[in-house]
Amino acid sequence: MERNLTHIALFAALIAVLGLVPKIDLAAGVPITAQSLGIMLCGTVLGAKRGALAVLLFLALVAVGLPLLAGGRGGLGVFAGPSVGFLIGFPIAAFIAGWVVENTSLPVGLAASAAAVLGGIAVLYLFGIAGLSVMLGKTWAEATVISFAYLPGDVLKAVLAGFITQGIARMRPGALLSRA
Amino acid sequence: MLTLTSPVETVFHRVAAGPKLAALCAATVVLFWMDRLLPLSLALAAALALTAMGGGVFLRHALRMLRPLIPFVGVVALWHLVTDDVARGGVILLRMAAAVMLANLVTMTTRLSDMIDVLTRLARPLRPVLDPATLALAIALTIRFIPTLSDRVGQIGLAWRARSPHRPGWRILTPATLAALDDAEQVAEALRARGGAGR
Amino acid sequence: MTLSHGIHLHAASVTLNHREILPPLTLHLHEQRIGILGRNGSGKTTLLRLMAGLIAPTSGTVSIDGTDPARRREVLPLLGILFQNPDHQILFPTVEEELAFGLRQLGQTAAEAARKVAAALADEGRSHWAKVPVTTLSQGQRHYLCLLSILLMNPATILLDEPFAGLDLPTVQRLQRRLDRLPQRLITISHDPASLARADRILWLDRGRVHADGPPDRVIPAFIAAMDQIGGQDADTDLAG
Amino acid sequence: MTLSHGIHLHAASVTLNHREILPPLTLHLHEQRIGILGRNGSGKTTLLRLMAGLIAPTSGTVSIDGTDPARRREVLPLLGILFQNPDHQILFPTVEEELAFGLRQLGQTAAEAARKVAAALADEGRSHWAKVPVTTLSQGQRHYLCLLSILLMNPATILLDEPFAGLDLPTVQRLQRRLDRLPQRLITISHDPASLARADRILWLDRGRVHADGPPDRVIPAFIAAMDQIGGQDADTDLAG
Ligand SMILES: Nc1ncnc2c1ncn2[C@@H]1O[C@H](COP(=O)(O)OP(=O)(O)OP(=O)(O)O)[C@@H](O)[C@H]1O
Ligand SMILES: Nc1ncnc2c1ncn2[C@@H]1O[C@H](COP(=O)(O)OP(=O)(O)OP(=O)(O)O)[C@@H](O)[C@H]1O
Ligand SMILES: O=C(O)CCCC[C@@H]1SC[C@@H]2NC(=O)N[C@@H]21
Ligand SMILES: [Mg+2]
Ligand SMILES: [Mg+2]
Repeated sequence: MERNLTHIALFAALIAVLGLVPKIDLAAGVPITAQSLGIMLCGTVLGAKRGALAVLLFLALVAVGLPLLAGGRGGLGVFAGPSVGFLIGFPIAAFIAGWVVENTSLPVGLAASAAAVLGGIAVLYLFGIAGLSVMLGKTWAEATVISFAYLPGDVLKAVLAGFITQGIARMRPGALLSRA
Repeated sequence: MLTLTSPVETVFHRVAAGPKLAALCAATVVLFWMDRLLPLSLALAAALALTAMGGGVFLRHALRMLRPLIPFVGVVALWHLVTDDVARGGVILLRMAAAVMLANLVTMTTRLSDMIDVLTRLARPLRPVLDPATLALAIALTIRFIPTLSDRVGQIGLAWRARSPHRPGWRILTPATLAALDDAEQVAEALRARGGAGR
Repeated sequence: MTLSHGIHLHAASVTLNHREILPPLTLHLHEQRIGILGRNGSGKTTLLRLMAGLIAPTSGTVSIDGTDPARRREVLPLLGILFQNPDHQILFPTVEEELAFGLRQLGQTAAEAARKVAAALADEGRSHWAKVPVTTLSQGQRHYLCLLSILLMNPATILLDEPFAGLDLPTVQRLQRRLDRLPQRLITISHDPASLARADRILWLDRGRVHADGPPDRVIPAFIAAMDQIGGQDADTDLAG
Repeated sequence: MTLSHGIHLHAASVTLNHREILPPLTLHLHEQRIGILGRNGSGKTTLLRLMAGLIAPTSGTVSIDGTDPARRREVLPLLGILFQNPDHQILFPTVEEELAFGLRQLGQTAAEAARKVAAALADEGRSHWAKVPVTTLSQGQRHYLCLLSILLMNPATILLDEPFAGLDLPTVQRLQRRLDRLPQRLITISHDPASLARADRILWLDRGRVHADGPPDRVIPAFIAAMDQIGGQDADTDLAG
């Protein structure tokens, strides 16, 4: 009980700390940010349920007005902006990534990278593209083209999520809750 | 902890958080239902007027919070100029500006603790799965540990730079994630020492 | 003094990750001031966590004043713990929230807790601390806040894990005076014998076993002699575990 | 000894988050064994980070053996740092990876680094450590690993931040002997005057200023007297910053 709670809280804090990494602003109004790597790690390290809850907690803190999104943004306004699709997709992405790590027998690093691609890219983009299409008044096809701008960065992040998760498995095997 | 609540006192600071949030929801729904330039212009004007009631400093602060949208304005404007559908571009921009402005107005005029109260009250129907007291505790813990974790990551960065001429880059993230995991274990123990979470 | 009084360990052992950290221990701790001495890794913190009910004995039983310490809510009025590192112990963003939490855990209402916190801070001449973010407190001040939050819960026994580590001399002296005045039973862990000189009883732990158990004037000199002797040899290269 | 020899601070100050932690300091440190004493929060660690080039001076200049310490590549052979807490500086999962890192950063090939690491471990009688996960090492052993990883890089000056805090007596004695034998210049931070008794020069830092600067037999007694006096008073309740 307490362990679940503190892992969720500390990983919500970790996403916030990743927000201190400088973001790259793109014209569509959705930045390239290190926080999406945090979303992947929540899933691959904490597992599906705890990972998704950590992300939800982070979003709740953003919504109540803490400036925790990259660039010190926050408040209810960001949920009325172009990012909203991605934000809604965040907890689901973490859940899927966690589920994949939990339910495959691949080596941890590989499993985590694959999980990050599936959850943190495939599923997340589904929501993100839907959000862009609604908020920008674009067709799905057009919104998909826009979201390609994030793909190289996110593929890199998925690879990193694999390395980091594997590093944790090596340094502290018992701490990797997604494989505990 | 830094919050986005404005230190400039406005009339809206005195309105309870619940009604403010309800009004915001209603306004947002209406905005997304409107699709013509004139009413949306009026809506944006109204949002501006409401914000301006807070005075010059407050208004400037509110406008600064819209700055991340500027590149977005550029691209939408350009796109719709090219596709020769200026009206459609205007609708999108006006709608988003008004919605974001109103949402920020609520954020800027509501204290963090009141927001958290609303959140835990909204979570009350979820009681069987999520105890509101646990939610409040989780929020407090996260706020408490953001600066602490951030310091830890800073320290790991220093340890790297002390032995390397290169910037650490992503490689700092493994020890940083470990720090979060280790802290989580110890905080869990401290929490149990004082009676644990829930019930 | 009844049989249930104090902390009882009956053949209590602890194995973590397939490693026996504490072999079966039988102890009855009932003195007012108890010290636990030992080298790094000798199992002091593990023993404290065992006594506090934070880890379950792998075999045997533990009781504190007749209660199983794993029953966290029941044991709260009986036992408070001061961890070594205040950074892990402070759970809330501001001083008053941190202090109020323990009282709420004891079942008091928010209003009651707020009143007591305000009164306690006023007693200490620190009313201006109430709204202060805990991260702006100095190391010594954070230590102090942890102690205050435990004292406010008024437990009968307090376990302290290296309460003086990392603190400067004046802070140690003040904290020591403060602790000396407490009416509670104190069980203090330390690897520094000097800080335990005034205990009623000292346990010297070595690789999880009680190597010596008695009054400070008997245990401490033996401990220092042994440490000097080990320190004189070259470093032990064997790995822990 | 040339003018560039040693660590020079010229009116170097540090302001962090709008707070002046170190007012302008002018110092020339060139002795073999230098100690820095001071209370918690007096700015010892900040001074160490400034000298090491890990934070830039807000005003003034810092140089080490004639080099700006911000030029990381040039300063690596000149300066090594042992941080207070080994848990904040071990970056890799196994002992050999941790040790090889610094050598790779100095530009050596993987094969070269591996050879040197193996040789160093053999020298220390610790070849069996190579593949060991660092987490299974005890606190004292992790401290030792951190020291080893710096010695392997063979810097001319080593900065040590509270190298003995939290370590037990025998470990302190062994570490102290090991440090005493080093040919390097050592600058040791401590809030415990006893551990600095054999330094050539002691700086006593108080609220960021050098309160006293001289040989230990002059500075240490004054420091202890002042600490006892402060410790005798009741706790200061004023908040930092
Ligand atoms: N979860 C764990 N799994 C395996 N071994 C552990 C675990 N926790 C502690 N240990 C080991 O148990 C031994 C005793 O640890 P403990 O923390 O109780 O020592 P200590 O006496 O408090 O030392 P110190 O003075 O360094 O705080 C150590 O060798 C430690 O490595
Ligand atoms: N990033 C920062 N921002 C603001 N203040 C800081 C920062 N880092 C340190 N300080 C403050 O600077 C002062 C000196 O800190 P420093 O860590 O140098 O002290 P110290 O002498 O090493 O203390 P200790 O003995 O507790 O390690 C403290 O009051 C600390 O709170
Ligand atoms: O507004 C924000 O700060 C967060 C928006 C989400 C950014 C998305 S996450 C997936 C994609 N990859 C990125 O780097 N950015 C977008
Ligand atoms: Mg311990
Ligand atoms: Mg320090």
